[in-house]
Amino acid sequence: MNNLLIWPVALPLLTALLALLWPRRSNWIGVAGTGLPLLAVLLVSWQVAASGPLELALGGWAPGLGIALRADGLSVLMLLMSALVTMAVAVYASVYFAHAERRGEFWVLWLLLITALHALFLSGDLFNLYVTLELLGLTAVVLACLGGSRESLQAALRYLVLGLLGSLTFLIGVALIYAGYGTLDMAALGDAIVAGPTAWVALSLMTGGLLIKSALFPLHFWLPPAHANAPAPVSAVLSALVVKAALYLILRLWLELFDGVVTQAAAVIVGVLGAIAVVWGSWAALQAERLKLMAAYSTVAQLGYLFMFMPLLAALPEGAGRELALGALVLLALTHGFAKSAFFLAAGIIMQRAGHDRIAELGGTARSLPVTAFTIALAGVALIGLPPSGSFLAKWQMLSTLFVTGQWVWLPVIAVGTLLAGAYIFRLLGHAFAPGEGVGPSLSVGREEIPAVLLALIATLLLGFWASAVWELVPISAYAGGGA
Amino acid sequence: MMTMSVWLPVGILLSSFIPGVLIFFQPEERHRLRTLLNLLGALVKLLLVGVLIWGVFHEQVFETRWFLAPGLEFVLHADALSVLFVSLSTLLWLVTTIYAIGYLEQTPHRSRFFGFFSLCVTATVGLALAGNLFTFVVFYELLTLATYPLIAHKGSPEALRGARIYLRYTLFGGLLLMIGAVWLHTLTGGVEFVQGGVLDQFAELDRDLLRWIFLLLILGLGVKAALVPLHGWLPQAMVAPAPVSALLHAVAVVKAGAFGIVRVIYDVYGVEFAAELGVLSLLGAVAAITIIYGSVKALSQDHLKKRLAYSTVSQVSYIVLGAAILGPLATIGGLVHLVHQGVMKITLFFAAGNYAEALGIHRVSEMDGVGRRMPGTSLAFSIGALGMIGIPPVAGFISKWYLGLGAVEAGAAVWVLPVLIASSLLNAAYFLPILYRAWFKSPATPWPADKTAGCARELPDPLLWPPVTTAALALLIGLFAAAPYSPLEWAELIAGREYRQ
Amino acid sequence: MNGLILLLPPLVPILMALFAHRLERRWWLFSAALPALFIGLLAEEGSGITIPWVLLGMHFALDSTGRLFLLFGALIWMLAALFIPSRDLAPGATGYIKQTFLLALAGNGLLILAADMLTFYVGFALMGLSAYGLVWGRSQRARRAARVYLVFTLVGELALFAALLFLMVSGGSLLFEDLTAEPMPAIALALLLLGFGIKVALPGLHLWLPRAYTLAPMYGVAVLSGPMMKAGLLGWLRFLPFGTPLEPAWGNGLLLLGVAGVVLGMLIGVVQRQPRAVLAYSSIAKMGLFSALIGFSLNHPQLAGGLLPVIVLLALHHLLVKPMLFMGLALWQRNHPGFWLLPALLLLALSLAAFPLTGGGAAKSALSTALGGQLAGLLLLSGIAGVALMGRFLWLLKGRVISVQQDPIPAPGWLLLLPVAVWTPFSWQAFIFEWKTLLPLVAGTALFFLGLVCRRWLDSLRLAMRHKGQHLNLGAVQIHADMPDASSTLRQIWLPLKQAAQPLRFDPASNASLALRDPAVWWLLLMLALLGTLSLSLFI
Amino acid sequence: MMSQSLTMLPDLVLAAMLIGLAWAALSSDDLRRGVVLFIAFGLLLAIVWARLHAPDLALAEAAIGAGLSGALLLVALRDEAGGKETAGRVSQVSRWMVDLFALIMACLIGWVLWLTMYAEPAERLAQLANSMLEHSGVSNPVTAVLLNYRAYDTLLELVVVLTAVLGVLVVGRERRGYRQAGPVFCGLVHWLVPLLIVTAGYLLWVGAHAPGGAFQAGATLAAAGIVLRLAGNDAAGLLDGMLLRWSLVAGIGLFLLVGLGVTINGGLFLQYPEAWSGSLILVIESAATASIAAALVLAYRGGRPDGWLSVADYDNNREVSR
Amino acid sequence: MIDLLALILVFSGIAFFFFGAIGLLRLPDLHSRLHALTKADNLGLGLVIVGVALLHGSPLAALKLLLIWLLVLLGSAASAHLISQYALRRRRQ
Amino acid sequence: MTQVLLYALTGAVLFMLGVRAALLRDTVLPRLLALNVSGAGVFLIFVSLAYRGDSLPTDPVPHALVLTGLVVAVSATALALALNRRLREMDNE
Repeated sequence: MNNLLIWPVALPLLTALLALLWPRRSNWIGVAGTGLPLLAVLLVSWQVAASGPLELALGGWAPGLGIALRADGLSVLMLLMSALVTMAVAVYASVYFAHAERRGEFWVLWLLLITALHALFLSGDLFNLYVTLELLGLTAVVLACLGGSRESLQAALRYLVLGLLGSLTFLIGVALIYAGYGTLDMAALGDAIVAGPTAWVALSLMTGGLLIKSALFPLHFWLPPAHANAPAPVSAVLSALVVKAALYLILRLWLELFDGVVTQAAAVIVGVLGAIAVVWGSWAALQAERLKLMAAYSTVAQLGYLFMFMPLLAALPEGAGRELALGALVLLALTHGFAKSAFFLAAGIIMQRAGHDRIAELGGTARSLPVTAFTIALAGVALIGLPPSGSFLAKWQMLSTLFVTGQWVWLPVIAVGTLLAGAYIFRLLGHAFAPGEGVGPSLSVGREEIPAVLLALIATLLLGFWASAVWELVPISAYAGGGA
Repeated sequence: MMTMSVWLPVGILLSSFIPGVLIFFQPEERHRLRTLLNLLGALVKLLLVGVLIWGVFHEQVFETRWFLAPGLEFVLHADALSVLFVSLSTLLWLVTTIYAIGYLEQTPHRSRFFGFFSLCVTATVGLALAGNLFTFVVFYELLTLATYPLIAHKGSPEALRGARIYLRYTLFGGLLLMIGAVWLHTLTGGVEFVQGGVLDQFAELDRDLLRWIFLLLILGLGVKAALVPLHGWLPQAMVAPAPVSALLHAVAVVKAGAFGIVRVIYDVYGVEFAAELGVLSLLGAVAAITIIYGSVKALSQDHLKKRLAYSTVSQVSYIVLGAAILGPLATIGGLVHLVHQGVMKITLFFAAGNYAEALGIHRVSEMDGVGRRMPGTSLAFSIGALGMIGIPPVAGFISKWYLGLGAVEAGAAVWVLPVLIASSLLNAAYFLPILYRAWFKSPATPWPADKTAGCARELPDPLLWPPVTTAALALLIGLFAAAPYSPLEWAELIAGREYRQ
Repeated sequence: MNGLILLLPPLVPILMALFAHRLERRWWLFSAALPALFIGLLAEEGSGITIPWVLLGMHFALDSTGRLFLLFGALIWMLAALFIPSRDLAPGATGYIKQTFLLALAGNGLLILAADMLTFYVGFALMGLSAYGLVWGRSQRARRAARVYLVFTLVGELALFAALLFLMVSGGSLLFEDLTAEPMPAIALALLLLGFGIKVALPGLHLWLPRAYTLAPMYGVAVLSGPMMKAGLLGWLRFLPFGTPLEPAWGNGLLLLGVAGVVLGMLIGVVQRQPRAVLAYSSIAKMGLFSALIGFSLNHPQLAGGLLPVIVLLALHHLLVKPMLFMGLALWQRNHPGFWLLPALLLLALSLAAFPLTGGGAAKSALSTALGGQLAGLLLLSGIAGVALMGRFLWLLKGRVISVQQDPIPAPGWLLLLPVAVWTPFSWQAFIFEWKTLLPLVAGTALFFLGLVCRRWLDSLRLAMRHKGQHLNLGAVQIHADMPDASSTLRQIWLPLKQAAQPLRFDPASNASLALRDPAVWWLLLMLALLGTLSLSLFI
Repeated sequence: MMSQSLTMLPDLVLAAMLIGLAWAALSSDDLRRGVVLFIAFGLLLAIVWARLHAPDLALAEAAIGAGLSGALLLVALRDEAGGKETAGRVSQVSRWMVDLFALIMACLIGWVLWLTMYAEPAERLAQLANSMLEHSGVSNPVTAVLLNYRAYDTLLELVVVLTAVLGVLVVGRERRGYRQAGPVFCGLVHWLVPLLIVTAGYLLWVGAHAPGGAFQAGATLAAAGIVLRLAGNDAAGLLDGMLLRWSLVAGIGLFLLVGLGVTINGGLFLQYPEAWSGSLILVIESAATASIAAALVLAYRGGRPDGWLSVADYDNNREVSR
Repeated sequence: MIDLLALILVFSGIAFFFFGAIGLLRLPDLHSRLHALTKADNLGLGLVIVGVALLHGSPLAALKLLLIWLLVLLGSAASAHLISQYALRRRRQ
Repeated sequence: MTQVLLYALTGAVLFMLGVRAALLRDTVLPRLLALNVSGAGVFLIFVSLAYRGDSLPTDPVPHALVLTGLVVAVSATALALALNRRLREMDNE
């Protein structure tokens, strides 16, 4: 029964191989290969929700010597997000790439990306995390350069190099951890790690590496070009999932492994960077002239929010208050994941129909592509943090935590960020609603529009109304530092 | 019975939400189906609200709870105050829908329009039924979202500009409201709307803190209620189509702000506690300034809808003023004005829309002699205008009467009465010339765009009857103010419950 | 059942007003007042009805005062209806004479029958505002007069409204019968004086009157000078606390104002060159007398019981005679007045001037009896004023204006009402002759002839008042309009303020300010400000 | 004391040389020089691995770290020659900042290392790994770790390789091949390639109990391919079409299938039955060797070979055949 | 004894390497450098290998070492050939 | 044990050297070199962790980790080089 945990990883991997072998059938294999892990993830989630965290000691070796896969609330939520988003994007991509030359490779890489994501979310071993991180980075890079344009290649290369730097930095942290504590198993580490130079240096190194990957403010510069120039389905998962993977790791490290090591000052530093990212990213998004670039900058800003949680979390003692904040953080990340992927998919539709994505020339879009415009609006709602989206709840709880911890400083940042987000989203909508010749004669609902709108609906409605599940799941932790 | 009490609030929400969503996906040509959906939704809602009124009157509890997040519950709860607002919006929604169907005939994007229209009403009803501050904030923001496309509906640069300004204000306001709400929420661990307020039970809370929160909440709500430094969006938003303006000014947006202020004062802070904090006098002063300022501004507007918009700025603050004066009578005045202003203002906007639609008249200076040409519309307009001035027996008089009584009772007559009187005079000063032009002047030149020439009647039915109906309503609820189930009686009921403690 | 009848006088005209565009014959308007007449004649006194669910609860009752007002008012209304020119009744006529006439009638009936303050107020407002359409005329000046009238009326309404608020809060009830239970708040008293003072044209608040009376159509002036003006008086009678002792300042103030009104009306009236203007100032003078009497009664509760009925009767007399004079003037001014008209007018004038053997004379003697010898000087003054003004009026009849009136004016109706007007309501006392009543007459006549002799000098006086190019014409109606530069001074302060308050361009075409450009309104505002500070200081 | 410092001497020299070479390779403005120095650095590193009792690593480093990377970098130099070199200028301040940062971080890491290795060394997994060796099916502890204890890592690592190769394939067309080599080189190749293949097989086989294993074997095989290509064989000994695909997939596929297959009996993922583990590992390793070799050669070839058809090509073929 | 011999062999091999390296650095042109290098390498390596084989003592190991030497010989010969050919071609162009 | 520490420290130095160069250089190839040097530094640390003196068997786990890391690094390098090549081609077109 425990082998359940391997399926979210094994299934996409298997199907990836199949897709590699039968490129002609890759469309079908790709969609199926995305759907099957979704089922597995659902099963896992159900199990976790019903009976607590799951653990799979691979090869039957005790964790430590061997590698353990673990699923707890946090990873299940991440898995759910990734499985759902990839499912929707896969359906979309089966239309988007219907006639692309390299769709065979796309599907293989796509499935490998899913493998990497799921492996990362399930991994319970620090070094294995490094491997999954690398795998994720490489698949993402390759997918990002599928577009084939010069910009996309350049961006992908930069992404790759920085990703390598990031994972190396992570790896040296892992080395120090192994040096200090003699194990790589995260559960064991969660118990073992105590505050001290080893923990501090290792944590800062690992965090530094992950911050590059998650594009926190001064390290964000690779993100906008990479996300903006990739093909739409790829941009969607890059913005929605890939950066979140690094964030997920940071959360794991900070809150569960290095709980008690993290100092308030460090958290504040990260928070400040997050705050700058919020303001700067939103501002840049407001200035952006292209739709996808705007979305990419918006990702920078949204990630900033997530990092602003750090000082709050650090200031809270373990317990309900912290779980509340953590749940809010996760909810915000989830909402952003769904919303941003929907946004990118919609942008892709517009780009395919119009041949460009210059915001100023989008007049008439709302008329010719009503569903897509609707998707953008819904996703925008979630990005701004308006109800009934999940991000509204998350921001509410964030503010609440802010008041509880007395960290008023962040208040103006949230306010400014929200307003700026409103500004850029509605600037876009304003252009879309404006009269114009539109982007094409099509008035019908395309098959690729449905996944986009579904994603947006998940972000705005599902996560808004069933957000309590997040708070139910988050305290289920497989690691000592968690809600034990 | 138990289930009905849970499902009724949800049903009221859904009765406009579902048609709204369905309409979105209707092709533009399916005119009949859309109309059917619209009217069906409105009628079902009316029916449900009828049941609700009956139930609340007999002190039944209607409540729906949905757990959203730790400490956050989505609560729909019907108390007398909700019922007042719900019934207003439901009734006027029906009328406005009919009007909009007539008004938007042969224009593009009707599906989108009616979709958002229904969502707008859903949000408003949700606001009315919100059972705690959190739910209120949710619907408050939703309302912003649902109205934005309506204001921008025409897609012209002015419309987009108006919508942008609207958003700028309301998002900012929503944010402030949210910050205040979260703060309060954090301090008290959940703010349910309870008649008489909840905050006086938290004796240990810092008074200054509560004052700041009050300021935040009022700033947030004041944007929609168009209190004076925050009113800038309202005159800009008049570029929207007439049914939207009607909805905006009479039912949805502006009212949402005013309703929120009432909620905060009565059901969150508790009016006595708020008075103890000393925040009410400040609010009253702001309301007074707004009343005068709006009227003075309205004087100099030649654009009819702009004049009406400034008039709204002024009139809505009556509600705030009523809420800010301690005492049941002022409360009654403010609350009843919530309804009265809605009915009267919607009449005015319908009429303004009719003038623009039939004759292309947008300015006051073009209205010479229009009364003879469009007697029904003009009569409705006149009744609305007279009501705004406070001429008995139109509804506005009742509001002013109770406001004045409340002011005298609370010993605030020194500043409230001059404000009321000055405002009435100013109202007269900007409304009566319109009536004068309409009725007593003869048309000098041909009207800018005369579409009704050669028509058998002055206007098609869906355009003519809504203003006439609402005008009649304005007259009737004023004339039969003391009758059972009248808005006044509800307001008295509410005030009675608020001050029971 | 009995009480329900009381609803007819207001209801019937309102219902007719709804269908007024169909009523093309003036008999309809004529018959609109029939219910009032009917109630006034036949209804049982003391009958009443309460309708709790209308407005805030409406109470109707018929007392003797009300019955008289209703009855005689109805007569005037009916007669005035006959004076409406038929072109104003035609379907496409400009203005809304029929509707406003009917609504004003309804309001009048409503306020007379009201048993509570709110109902009274509603009727008062309905009547006052509707009358705008009656004052409104075709000339520019008439429209302006109508505007000024409207502003004053609105101010009056609002003052009354505010007064009601205070009364409601202090007394807890709006019924007239509960009124005397508590001492009236000073501010309410001040507001009542102001509110009704505008209607009865207290000096300072009378500015709307001369214009309206000289420029409005005749039927309008008729009802305005008769039933409507007396409604203000009725308001005082109903509202003011005659039974309870009060600060003497109130009564004295009102008394002084009234005296001022008499003097002012007389002095300005006699130098007018239009008969209508003379009649207007005569009204001011007459109402000054009433005001003074009310003030006196306020200060003398013990006399009030006897005095008030007399005041009512006097008022009724004036209610009848003044409209009759106006309408007679209209008859006189048409193309071919009958030979009988001059004596008829003379008779009316004599009655108004309280000549013995007329209703006026009888009333005055009844008054002096009720006063018990007090205020003899005032009575004398009033008598002199009456005689002087009536003399001037009759004198001015010689230069008659030829109007373009083509309608057959219902002279028979007028004639029919003439005796009623001259001798009612004192017909049984009218023929008692007392010499002392002749004293004012003699003095008045003397004054009148003095005026005739000195009229050149009066003319030069008028010229002397001319300065700075402004027609500060003592004799002209405008005299009050251009009060010495106060308005322009005010305006100079106000304009920058206004501009500061309005960053937007002021659109001159919009004609937004109702009558703000009218100096009379500025005068009113000044008065209001004074009164406001006064009442505020009292209130605080 | 003396002897200790004497035994330290070679280590000191090695360390100094490592740092010196790295510094020289990184600070050189001439790319070719940098690459060559880097290869030298890699070889030196291999010696260090040997010095640190890590023969598996030494082999791998020599084959992969220095050998393959070096070959890749050297080939890349060819591309670099034509490109525009846009060396951006880094301001002096930021240079100092970076230097300072690097110094501080190096000190911190060094401090921690000193603490953990010298001041308070921790008990790590060595004991456990070695004690479990008998259950792992192999006697080379490194192989045991790689293919049994942490086989999952290795599986994913293979996936990484596959991904990288796919990336290389996606990005562009293959690099031009070389001219047919002269007789001397051809003669060498004739000897060398079979030898390399045999060596690879040996390394694979020996991996179970001695240094060696799939990676080393794969790298050796790949080296054979590279040699072939240098000699003018464009395909570098690789198969075409479906077979190439199969060979890329084989390693991972077999690994995965074995991993999943053992769960049928109720075992955990990758939990080999103890009796079978040796042979299973060998099977997996063989397949992995093939895959690794194919992947590495493909990476060296640097692009999509002609035989690697895209889906569009298939579509076109189908259309043509109709 | 054998150890001593082996050591001598190894050290002389190292000396060859050393001189080869000096030659590589000091000699003027490519061909002479190649000459110095290959000679030094092959011989040096051979000596070292013989020494090591003696040290190790087992014939199997000696065989392996011999194989290595042969391979290196082969490789260096071929590569020296290739390099010089390349250089010649360059010069001709 | 000092010897191990020496190598570990060398690894740290190498790592930071690589990072420094990666940050300062802005063309792809030098950066890749720098990253590879960094990686070598990390591996050196790992391997020195594994070494437990001549008497005890080494810790195989870090060895395996380094082996994995090595392959990953090569893969990434190959990919980066391929991308770089494609970019160069585009430059030349």
